[in-house]
Amino acid sequence: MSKSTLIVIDQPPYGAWAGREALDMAFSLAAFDQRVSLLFMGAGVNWLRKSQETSEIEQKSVEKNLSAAPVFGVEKLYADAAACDQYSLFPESMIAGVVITESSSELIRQHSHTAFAG
Amino acid sequence: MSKSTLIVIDQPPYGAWAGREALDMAFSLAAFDQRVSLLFMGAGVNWLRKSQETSEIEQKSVEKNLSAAPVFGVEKLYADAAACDQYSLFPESMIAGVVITESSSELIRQHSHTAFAG
Amino acid sequence: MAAIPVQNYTLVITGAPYSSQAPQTALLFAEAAITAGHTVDRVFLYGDGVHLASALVTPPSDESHWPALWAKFLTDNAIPGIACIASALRRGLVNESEQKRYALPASNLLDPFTIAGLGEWVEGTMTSSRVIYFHGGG
Amino acid sequence: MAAIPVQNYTLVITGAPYSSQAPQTALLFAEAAITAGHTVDRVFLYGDGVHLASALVTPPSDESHWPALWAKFLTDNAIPGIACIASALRRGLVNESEQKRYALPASNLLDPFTIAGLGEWVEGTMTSSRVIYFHGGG
Amino acid sequence: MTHIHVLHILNKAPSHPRSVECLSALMPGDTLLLIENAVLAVASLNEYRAGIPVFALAPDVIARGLGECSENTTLVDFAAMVDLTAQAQQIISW
Amino acid sequence: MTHIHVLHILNKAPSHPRSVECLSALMPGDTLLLIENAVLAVASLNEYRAGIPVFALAPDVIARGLGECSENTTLVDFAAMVDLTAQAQQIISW
Repeated sequence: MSKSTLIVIDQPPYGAWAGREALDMAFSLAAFDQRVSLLFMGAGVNWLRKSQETSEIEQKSVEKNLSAAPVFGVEKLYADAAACDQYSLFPESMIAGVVITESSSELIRQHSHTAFAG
Repeated sequence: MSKSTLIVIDQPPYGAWAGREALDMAFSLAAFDQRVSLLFMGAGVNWLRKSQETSEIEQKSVEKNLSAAPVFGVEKLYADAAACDQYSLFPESMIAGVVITESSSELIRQHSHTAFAG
Repeated sequence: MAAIPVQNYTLVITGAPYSSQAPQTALLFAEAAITAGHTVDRVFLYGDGVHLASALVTPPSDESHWPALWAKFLTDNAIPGIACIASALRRGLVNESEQKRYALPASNLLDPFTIAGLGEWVEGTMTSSRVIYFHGGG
Repeated sequence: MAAIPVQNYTLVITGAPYSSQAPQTALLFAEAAITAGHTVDRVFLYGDGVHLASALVTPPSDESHWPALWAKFLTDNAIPGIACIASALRRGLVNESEQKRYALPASNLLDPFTIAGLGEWVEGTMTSSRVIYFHGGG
Repeated sequence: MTHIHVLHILNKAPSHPRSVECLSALMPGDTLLLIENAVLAVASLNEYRAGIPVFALAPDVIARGLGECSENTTLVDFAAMVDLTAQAQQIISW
Repeated sequence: MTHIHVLHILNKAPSHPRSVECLSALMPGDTLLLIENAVLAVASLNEYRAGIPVFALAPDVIARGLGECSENTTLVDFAAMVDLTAQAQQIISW
């Protein structure tokens, strides 16, 4: 198995900072030319919803950060299929470029290193 | 309804500090001669188990703090019945003086003020 | 529509900025309460909430500075902002008097926040008509 | 029983002391690793974990002083303890150079901890044979 | 506005244990206000006890891209949240 | 000791969503190590996937008064926890 990292975000956006800081970990690995992908599972799939308008809660939108992920060299954005169902997150309501995975457990095994958002 | 506070702890001991700090809130109310009781629900009922030996994790036992609650003027220690079942917490494995409640929801309504451990 | 009774609020914040949304929700709530003609008796920081009173927080320039925004709101409206002393000492938030007492290398309490005991919270529960808690989201 | 291969660990702590059990579990793990003949390449503090490096933490005298215990362990074993700069600035943990750069009233970083970027964590993942995370318990 | 006996303010995501505890504590005459992560309930497969008015804080709903999904939930701004707390006899912050 | 493919280190209470995720991710060949709040699983009504060795950190178990309840779980000290991490091919900290 070649060296590669899976960063897992299972917390929803805006209510906590751990997800943002996990995203920074992914960007940092990519900046050092390390292989890295992101997996959104549980309530974390809500990061992937389109049309997040955050000005009234005075936070930056995570949607913009996420859409920059491929540009910065993050290989894949995965979303857990069961979690998407749970939160009524359908392909048409999701940002572009997300790969739905039926088995997050298999995905974790395909990476040599896994780090959860704190 | 006379003024009385219910402090609710639904987090287990030792893994986080919020429960300890909620206990301090109860003691502080009692010290100012305010009516206060404690309710343990969810994983929080694990505060009530006997024979906690904490020297190896280098924290103070919460069992000692709790057994001092009546002395300091905390009126009642309540435990949610369903949560006790969930964690196999039977009367013989519980510290003395705990009142089991079948409806935490009713209990909350019987107090004018409710504060959860953070 | 019935008139809304005027209330005097005690707000308790237990979630830290840049970890939880609690300080920002609490500020937007407090501003709306004042605008509606209510009063805020005091704001009490407890548990991880004490980090809101740090003078050293330095967020990136494109993120809101929650301690500074809170400090301005408290000052503008002459509302006491009090960090619980036990929570604060455990988490490394101290004023000059605690710095001296414990021989610490610095102090880091942001003006106009003060540090005091849980009695301030107890008094809030006794004197105000509404106590609202802003917890971390978990 | 097969011999246990010697490992070089990077430890990442994301939970704060006096909020989570993460720093204490990590310390007991690190001590056991050293005792067993393994090495600890570095300890990286991230997110709320940066509070472990505060020089101002003052727990009650009958509670363990986790920053002091960690500082001693790092010094005794010559292990680098690094707080992530982005996490640290947001949470009010700064060294003298950040104090100057941002014109802050004080600095509060505990010796021998240092402040540096996420590159230190990336390097840890590349050079050590095991990376273990100690998160808050929630 | 109708009389509110207990106002429950919930800020936890639907999967959080305290969210489960809160929903099972609701009784007739209560009102539920969803804020922060709790507004995700408008997108998830929860069922509420019948007859409980459910409000959700609009800035939190809109931030999470959920403005279109809130059928059985009334969106409120911070001013209306203040009104709810001023009118309730008892307030519980979960 | 037997070969460990993936060592799952879980520190969340059984009611925490990540605990649920962790248990459903276990596969044959994996090992589960319960630490901190996760040791409460030895007292709760969880079922594990058959054939997964389950360890629990003794200092955490004893602190929580659970020394007597750990039938299907092997208690380990910190030295044995280190051994588990040294032997596992892959480690996941939930």
